[in-house]
Amino acid sequence: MTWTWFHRLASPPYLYRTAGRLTPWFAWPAALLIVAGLIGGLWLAPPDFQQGDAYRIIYVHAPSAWLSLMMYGVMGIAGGIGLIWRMKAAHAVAASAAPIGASFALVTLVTGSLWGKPMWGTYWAWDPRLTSELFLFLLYLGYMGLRAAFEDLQRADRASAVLAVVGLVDVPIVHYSVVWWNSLHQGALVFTGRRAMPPSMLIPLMVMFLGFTLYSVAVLCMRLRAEVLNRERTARWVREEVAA
Amino acid sequence: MSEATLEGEKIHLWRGERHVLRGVTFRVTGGECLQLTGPNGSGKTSLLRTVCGLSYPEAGAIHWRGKDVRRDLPAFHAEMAYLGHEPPLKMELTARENLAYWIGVRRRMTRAEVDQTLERVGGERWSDRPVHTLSAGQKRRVALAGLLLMNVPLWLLDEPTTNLDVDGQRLVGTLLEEHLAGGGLAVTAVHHALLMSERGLRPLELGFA
Amino acid sequence: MPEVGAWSAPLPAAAPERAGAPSALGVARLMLERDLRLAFRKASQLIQPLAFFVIVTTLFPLAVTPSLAELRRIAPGVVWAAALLSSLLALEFLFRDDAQDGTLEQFALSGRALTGLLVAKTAAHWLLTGLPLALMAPVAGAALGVPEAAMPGILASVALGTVTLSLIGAVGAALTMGLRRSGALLSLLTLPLVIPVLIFGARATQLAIKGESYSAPLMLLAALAVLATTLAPLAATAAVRINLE
Amino acid sequence: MMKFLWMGGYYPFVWPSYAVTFAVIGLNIYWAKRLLARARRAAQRRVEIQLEMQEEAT
Repeated sequence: MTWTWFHRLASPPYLYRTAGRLTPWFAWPAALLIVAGLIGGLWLAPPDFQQGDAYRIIYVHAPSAWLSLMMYGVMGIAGGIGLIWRMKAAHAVAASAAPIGASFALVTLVTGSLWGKPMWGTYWAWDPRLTSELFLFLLYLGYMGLRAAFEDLQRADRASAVLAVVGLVDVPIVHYSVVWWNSLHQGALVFTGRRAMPPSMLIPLMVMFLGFTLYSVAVLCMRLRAEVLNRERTARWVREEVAA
Repeated sequence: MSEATLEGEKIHLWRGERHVLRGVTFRVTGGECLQLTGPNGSGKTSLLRTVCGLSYPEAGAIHWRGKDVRRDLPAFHAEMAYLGHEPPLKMELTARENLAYWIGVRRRMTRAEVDQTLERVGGERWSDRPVHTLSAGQKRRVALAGLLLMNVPLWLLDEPTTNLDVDGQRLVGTLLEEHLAGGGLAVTAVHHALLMSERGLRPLELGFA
Repeated sequence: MPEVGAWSAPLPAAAPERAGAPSALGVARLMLERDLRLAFRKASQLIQPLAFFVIVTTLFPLAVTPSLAELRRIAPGVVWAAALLSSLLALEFLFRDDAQDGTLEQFALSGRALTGLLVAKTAAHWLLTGLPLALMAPVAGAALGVPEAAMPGILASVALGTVTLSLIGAVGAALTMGLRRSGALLSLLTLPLVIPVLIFGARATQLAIKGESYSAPLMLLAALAVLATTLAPLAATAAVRINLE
Repeated sequence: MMKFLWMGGYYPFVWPSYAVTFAVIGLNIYWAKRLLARARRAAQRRVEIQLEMQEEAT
């Protein structure tokens, strides 16, 4: 196994150009998949026999929740790599991932409570998954707040990376403690979606998951390019890049 | 190779968008004092902080006794003393208590040793007063006592004479001379010339970044 | 004057415990003693978290109801939320003062393991806030109609829970030690991370009040404390080094 | 079509959910594009300033 790709990714101009070249390869399939998932989820999939058409919120709610988690993972792992190998490119990845993840954590909360209203009769019912999502959102806010509080970029990178790594260890603990807490206070307000889904419902969901994932990579690539450009303003390759 | 030498090799340091240290190279051996000169903002403090391992240079390395200090920072730290702009003292504690904790984590000291050192820096009368009641010059003298008590070969001093009267400045000069005469090394950042003999002094002028 | 002259002789290679150097345990004890002594010289900072805890817990009878039966029901939440906030209050100063006057830098450059020094400082923080809070919690509980039989449970759970709070809080304090107004940010960083402590701690308190066995949540609190003890000091060390850079 | 929009009576919950999600999807693209454009402009301005300084020097 060669590590050259790893070292090459650490080089800002290579990263900038690769991210630029990859963006359309993620963006267009993502657009197609999301449109297909929309048609499948809103039109082709039959209504749920318990929840009626309200369950269709899952096609945006669940992929958003997945993105918010995935982006946290990207942030934590990139932060860890940046701390251990002092790799600046990794910090740029972490910095780019945070706002994307935070925005989808917020989407998850909003769509979750919009789903909750018809199901539970209330917008907020301390469902364990939504509750942990709320803490995930707060962690994102803390991460971005910490990053913004430093004037020195290097210090911001490294300090927020420590927080991201600590969060990476803590998020599962928070989640399971919330689940445990919820099981004690029997509200019976858990989502009723633990039954096996029929393929007509499941396939659009899978398509949406894939579409959202590719989309997030595309947006990450775009943000990453901006981040790299801002960090490397004085470098010669940037001069050549913008002059061209 | 174990001779007491300190070498800096093409040290580059960036602070944000500023390229503060541009390939600084130096070498000091026992009995020598490297004097860093240059205008404000030329990187004297940055260089001292990089040498003692607080700042991480983008490129270049620091060698102590021929080995890269990054390979074993604790061992390097055990042999060096760094004094920054401000004396590192707790205001609520007395001079004696400050030394007991500050130096105490490094080595055990006898009471006589501490007394002797405090006397050396002219602090026998106020060593049991809380530091916040001391003048700036007296605080600086407590820091000098700490420097002596660390009993290490390498001194890194950032403006060691700040706030000191002429007597105090002479004291710093004498202490440095003795340190060098005993085979010690020093790197000092200075604005005003130190009151000491020129023997062993090696200037290093840092330019503007 | 210390005798000089033989500096060029090689020292025993990289031994942190050289001749004349105190042991690692001795260093930790020295650090603990220093922080305790400093705290007692600044008594107001010592009393503040405790006074805050008392005020917050007395707000509830005034705001909700003076009925002890009803207060007993919300007592676990009140005690734990108040303990969490009081513990946070003192955190801001855990590293800040030492960072500002340069003493932390000297400890980081002392050649001794910084992690050990930070653990000692965190232990001092727990002794100065966690332990007093644990002792005060049963008193506050009594004012909230908690039966006497529940007192050992409350004491044990708060004592154990605040260990984790101090350790995770130390990471947050180390991350924000160089920032000017960090109080709100520190809470935002720390609170989401310590949710499990709140959940298990409140559960133990609740079971104790009901007179049931609270050993399960207490075990979970202990597990959290063990995990935090092994991991948090490493993160705090990294954070301190970053902020000293 | 009306039946589709009606969503079995759940239209006040389903459509806002989709609206919020796709608004954020769009906003993320917009923000990223704006960020990149700004970064490029800032870099270009630097190049221009440098060129001017070179011209003045000669």
